[in-house]
Amino acid sequence: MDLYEHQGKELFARYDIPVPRGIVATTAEDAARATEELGGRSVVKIQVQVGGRGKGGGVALVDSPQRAAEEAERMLRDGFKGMPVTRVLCEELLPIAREFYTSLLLDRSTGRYLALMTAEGGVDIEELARTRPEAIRRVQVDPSIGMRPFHVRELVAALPSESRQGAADIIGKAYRMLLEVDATLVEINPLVQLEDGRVVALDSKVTIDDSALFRHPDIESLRSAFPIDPVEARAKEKGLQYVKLDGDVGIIGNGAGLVMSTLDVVAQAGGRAANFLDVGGGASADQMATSLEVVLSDPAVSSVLINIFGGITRGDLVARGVLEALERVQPKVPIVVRLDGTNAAEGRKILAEAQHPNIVSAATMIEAAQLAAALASGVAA
Amino acid sequence: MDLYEHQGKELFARYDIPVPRGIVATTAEDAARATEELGGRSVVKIQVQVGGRGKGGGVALVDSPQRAAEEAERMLRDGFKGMPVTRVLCEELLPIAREFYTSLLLDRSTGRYLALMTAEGGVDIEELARTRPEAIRRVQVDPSIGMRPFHVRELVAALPSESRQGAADIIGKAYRMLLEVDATLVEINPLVQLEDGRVVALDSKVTIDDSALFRHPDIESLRSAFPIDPVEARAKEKGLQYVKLDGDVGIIGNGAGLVMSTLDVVAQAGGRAANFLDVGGGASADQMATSLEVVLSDPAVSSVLINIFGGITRGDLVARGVLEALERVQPKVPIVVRLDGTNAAEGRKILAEAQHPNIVSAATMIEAAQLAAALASGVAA
Amino acid sequence: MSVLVGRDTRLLVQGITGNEGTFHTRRNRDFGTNVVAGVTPGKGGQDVDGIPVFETVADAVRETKANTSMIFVPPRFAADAILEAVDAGIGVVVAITEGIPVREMAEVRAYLDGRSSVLVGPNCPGVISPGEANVGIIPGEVCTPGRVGLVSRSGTLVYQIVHELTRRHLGQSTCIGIGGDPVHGIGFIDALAMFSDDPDTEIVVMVGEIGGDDEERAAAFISERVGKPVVGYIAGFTAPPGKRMGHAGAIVTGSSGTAQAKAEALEAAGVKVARTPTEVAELVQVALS
Amino acid sequence: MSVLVGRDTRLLVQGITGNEGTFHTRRNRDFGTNVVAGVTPGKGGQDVDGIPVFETVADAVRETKANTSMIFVPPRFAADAILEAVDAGIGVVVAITEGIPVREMAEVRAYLDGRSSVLVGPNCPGVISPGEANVGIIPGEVCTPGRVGLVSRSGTLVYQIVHELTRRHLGQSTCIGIGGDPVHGIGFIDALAMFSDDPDTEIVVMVGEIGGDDEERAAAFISERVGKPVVGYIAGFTAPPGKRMGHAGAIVTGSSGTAQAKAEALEAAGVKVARTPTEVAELVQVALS
Repeated sequence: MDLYEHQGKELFARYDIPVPRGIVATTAEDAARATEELGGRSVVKIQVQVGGRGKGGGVALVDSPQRAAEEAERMLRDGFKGMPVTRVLCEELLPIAREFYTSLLLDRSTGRYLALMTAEGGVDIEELARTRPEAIRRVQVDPSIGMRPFHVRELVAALPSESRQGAADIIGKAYRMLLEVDATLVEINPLVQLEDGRVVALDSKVTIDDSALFRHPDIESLRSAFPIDPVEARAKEKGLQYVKLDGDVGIIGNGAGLVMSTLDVVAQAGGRAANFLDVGGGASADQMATSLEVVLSDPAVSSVLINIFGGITRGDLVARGVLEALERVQPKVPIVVRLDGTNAAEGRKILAEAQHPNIVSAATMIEAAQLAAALASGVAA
Repeated sequence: MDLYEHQGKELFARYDIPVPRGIVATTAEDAARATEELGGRSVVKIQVQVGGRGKGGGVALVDSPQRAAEEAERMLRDGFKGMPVTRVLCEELLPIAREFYTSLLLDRSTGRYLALMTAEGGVDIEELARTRPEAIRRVQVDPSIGMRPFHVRELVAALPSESRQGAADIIGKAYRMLLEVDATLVEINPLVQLEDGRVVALDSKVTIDDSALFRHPDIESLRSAFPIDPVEARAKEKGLQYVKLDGDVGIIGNGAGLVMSTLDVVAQAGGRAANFLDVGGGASADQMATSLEVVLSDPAVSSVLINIFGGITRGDLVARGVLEALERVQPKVPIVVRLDGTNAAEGRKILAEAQHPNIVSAATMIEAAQLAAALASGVAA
Repeated sequence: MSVLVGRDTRLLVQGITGNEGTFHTRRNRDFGTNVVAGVTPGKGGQDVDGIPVFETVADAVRETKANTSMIFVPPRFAADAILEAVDAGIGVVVAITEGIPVREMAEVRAYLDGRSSVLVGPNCPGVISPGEANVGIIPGEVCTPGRVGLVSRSGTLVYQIVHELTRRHLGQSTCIGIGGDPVHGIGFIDALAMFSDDPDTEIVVMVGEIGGDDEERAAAFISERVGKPVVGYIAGFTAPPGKRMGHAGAIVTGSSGTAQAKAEALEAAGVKVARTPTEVAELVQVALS
Repeated sequence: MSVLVGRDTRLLVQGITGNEGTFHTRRNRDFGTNVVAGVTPGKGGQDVDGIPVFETVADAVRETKANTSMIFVPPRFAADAILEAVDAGIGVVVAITEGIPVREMAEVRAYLDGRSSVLVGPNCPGVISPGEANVGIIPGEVCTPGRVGLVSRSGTLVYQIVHELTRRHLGQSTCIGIGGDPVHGIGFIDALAMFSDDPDTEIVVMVGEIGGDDEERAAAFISERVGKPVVGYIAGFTAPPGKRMGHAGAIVTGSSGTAQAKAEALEAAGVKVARTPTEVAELVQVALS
């Protein structure tokens, strides 16, 4: 779960990491009022979960509440890179002496935490890592000993000596926050030193581990601020892994790998998947039924492909779930079903006996993909 | 640093480990008043840092304030196993259903923490470990992961199922306390389950790591409650490692091993050491002078042996310190000096040139020990 | 022959009394796996179909000499269960549980460093050596003994691809699901090394997916160290960047972790990369003929 | 030949700018040790007698290829310094500092598990290979090259016994002070194993003291694994129970940890145990003649 900049900074503030004074605005009037409160000048920043705001018109320095209102109005109206924008952050303007970059993240290849620091601020860190890796200090932190003073010293040695104390202080706090809120990424870009010497987090990028949200209801609730597709919201509520895509073949499968593979095979058959939906391991009839409802609630869907290879998931329960769903929703589109694995024979038997007009059985995954793609494009309809 | 029972229990209470209600008394009258306050009955316990109180008359159940006063009077008057007793602990009497034993300690042979639990309470654990080791559950805790729920489950599986929850709760808290107060031992013997089901620490034995006392001034200050030899107190104040012994040859050396060896060699030469004193590594002239003052302040000392093999410690500084001390104190006893190692030649030269009447030089450690032993017994005087 | 699990496996099931735990314990035993014990705290002394249930793993190991553990406990207790198994000296720990917080897995992984226990998973389908032992949820009936070693991040792709192999009479020595979580136990490289050393594995199938760089690092390992033919498959060519595709670890971040890059890295290492699960079996058939 | 430190040692000194650090760095260098770098946080860029001082160990290793570290930093920062050295890949870490809290040393020791770095100390006099390198505070002038390996918990007893050996022309291959703290790096067993494998060590002197059971465990190791003669010495026969004799680890607890018990365990393992430091040298002389 990726947090907005202002949400990340609210966490920073809880951990005493210095951030600029800021006020969130959801209307142009609020932005003007916020700027007034910040002394008549501010920086207005679009709150989105994609990068490149600086170059893309997502950040504006304004010298009057009136200008703040104009910029906020534009941002809220136009969105950003195709994403809707529901809020902006107005922050005080600070006199910056130097800009740096720092981040803490979980490094999947080692299973350790990785801390990065460079004296070059506001950079594209991936780009810098490619072109001048020696400019970045990288320190691995073993979770068994945690972030120690020596790790911090190694990191801040990348900075001018007068900036080290302030940066060290922030790294220590950011690591504690990373652990306590179960973050997998805490990035501060830029980390700045002000003219008065203070070191401040000017931006925030925080990612929280979804698997740990159960112990952070306060963070989980921040999600309510996200603009979200209503179909995705429904799937989420039911505990289904659903991602909306652009095509017209609705996809349901069990297991992330099989579903991804199904999307690929449908594409090879000339179709375009309308979604990714993983019913998960040990799917019940009810989950299967809900999945079908979720997929069918997308008006773009012209055919559905259910591809199940049962391990924990049992074919008989899948078949019952499909039939249950067909009673609840009256589908207008064909549903191609391919069942294999645990209790698949029972499942196939249940479906065959039901003789539902919308159900088309397929023997193999490739055949199923071809059928579903063809049915969506009307060829086999 | 070993804490008294009541001091350990005060730490327990800070960590929410249940203990009986108790009041410390330093006079018979206080003990009576405390027992009054505890409902007219109590258990009166000698506060000493040696074991075997139960069998040795150090614990008395009393059914009236009058009896409490009598027992306290006896305890404070007679001492315990030759130790002076300055305080007793009066505690409420609790209805005990079962007795167990548990401890957490730093296991030096592995460098890990070791947790012990047995369903047999009030036992001599060393004795039980010898005779029926299978009655004790031993769980090693790696500091890199700390005390985990599974460790606790393994420990409490030693107990009847109805006692497990209460014991598990105490173990978790005791481990946190062990780490936070830098204890090397937390022993609860017995750990009891009351008739109402509650699990309570009926006794406490807590040892704090001396090297970590710098971060626990509150615990360090508990030392003021200890009866202590005034000479030891003086040495401690000067940062010297001093242990009072029974003999008449004062010993000063550098390095614990060399001093222990010197005690042994003096004993082999027929002498009896009056003390152990390690001036430590890198001893300065001032430390050396103080050491001599400390050793000479013991009236039993009839000769002094200074045995220095310099590594960090420099022979010239040692010699200067000896001469300085001789100016400050006017010793009536001979001082045998043996110097080797770093700057030993310079040191020997300084001493030779001083021609002080009390100083006797020795070429080897054995010769020095023989001389000092003989001088103490008057043979060579 | 086989790797990780086989005829010597003495299986302990942590979380044996839960629904899924009991269901798959029975299936594994019916397959022929030697299931010797279960553990569920608070239920020590009970049994599941005659399999004794213990209070702790240490007790179970002491009493039954279990050497392998399968973990079905709920996510918030699962990291503790893994540590318990490692501490009790279990050699192979197979964690099926999905949704363990990654911070806890980072701690587990650090603890495994320098210890001899091998962790498979979490969030994995387990390990099966057809004809010998099945530890996990891979449906045994789709497998057949043989000489193809298979390692996969995805569970259902194991089933799918094994199914395609078996249909073509290409039996398997061992199939390993390493799991789809960002921080996990053994990876492609460990599995490839085991298959390389296994005299009865003739060819290896490696099934990857988007996210991370496990496949890229495996490719480097293959070109340096693996003397046997390897067939690859990567799921997620059509996955859009920035979207987590079911598995916690399956996400294209910026320009890294794409299926395309992984396939190219494998091909550069001499691996034949299939475009569908069916093609995997076809390529294996070609390589062995 | 030698163990732990020798001609290949490239020494880094952590805490080089402190009084003791500077003093012993000079002495070690004067002895012939190749001192390549120092580290003192906040003083990176300075030098001590031409030895460059770095901000961090990682920097120093990168620039100077240091492979051994000697630690002189104050106790409350010393555990961090050891971890820093280990993390930077230093092979031999010699911690002289006395008074490191034992909880921190327990963490350090757990971190060392499974890693290749070797820790000597803390609260130790260091390691000297006469004629090759001196890392620590053992006065080099009392040593002479030869074939006696020495390992001791006590520092000053190293000096004393080496002095007795040298007087009798019994040179030393390497002398190791393992330190007097309850939780420390290498112990008697590790040192005995190294000396066993060192072709130029002919006999081993092992110097113990009261407290713990390191000597008893070493005795078991000697009877099982050490093919060379061993001469022992234990300090503290006259130490009363319950009193800490200077070293944090030197205490007789109840009936365990006595000098008597240790001497008996060693004698039972075939070790000749001397009663005075002088007798140690005499026994070595007898054993070698």
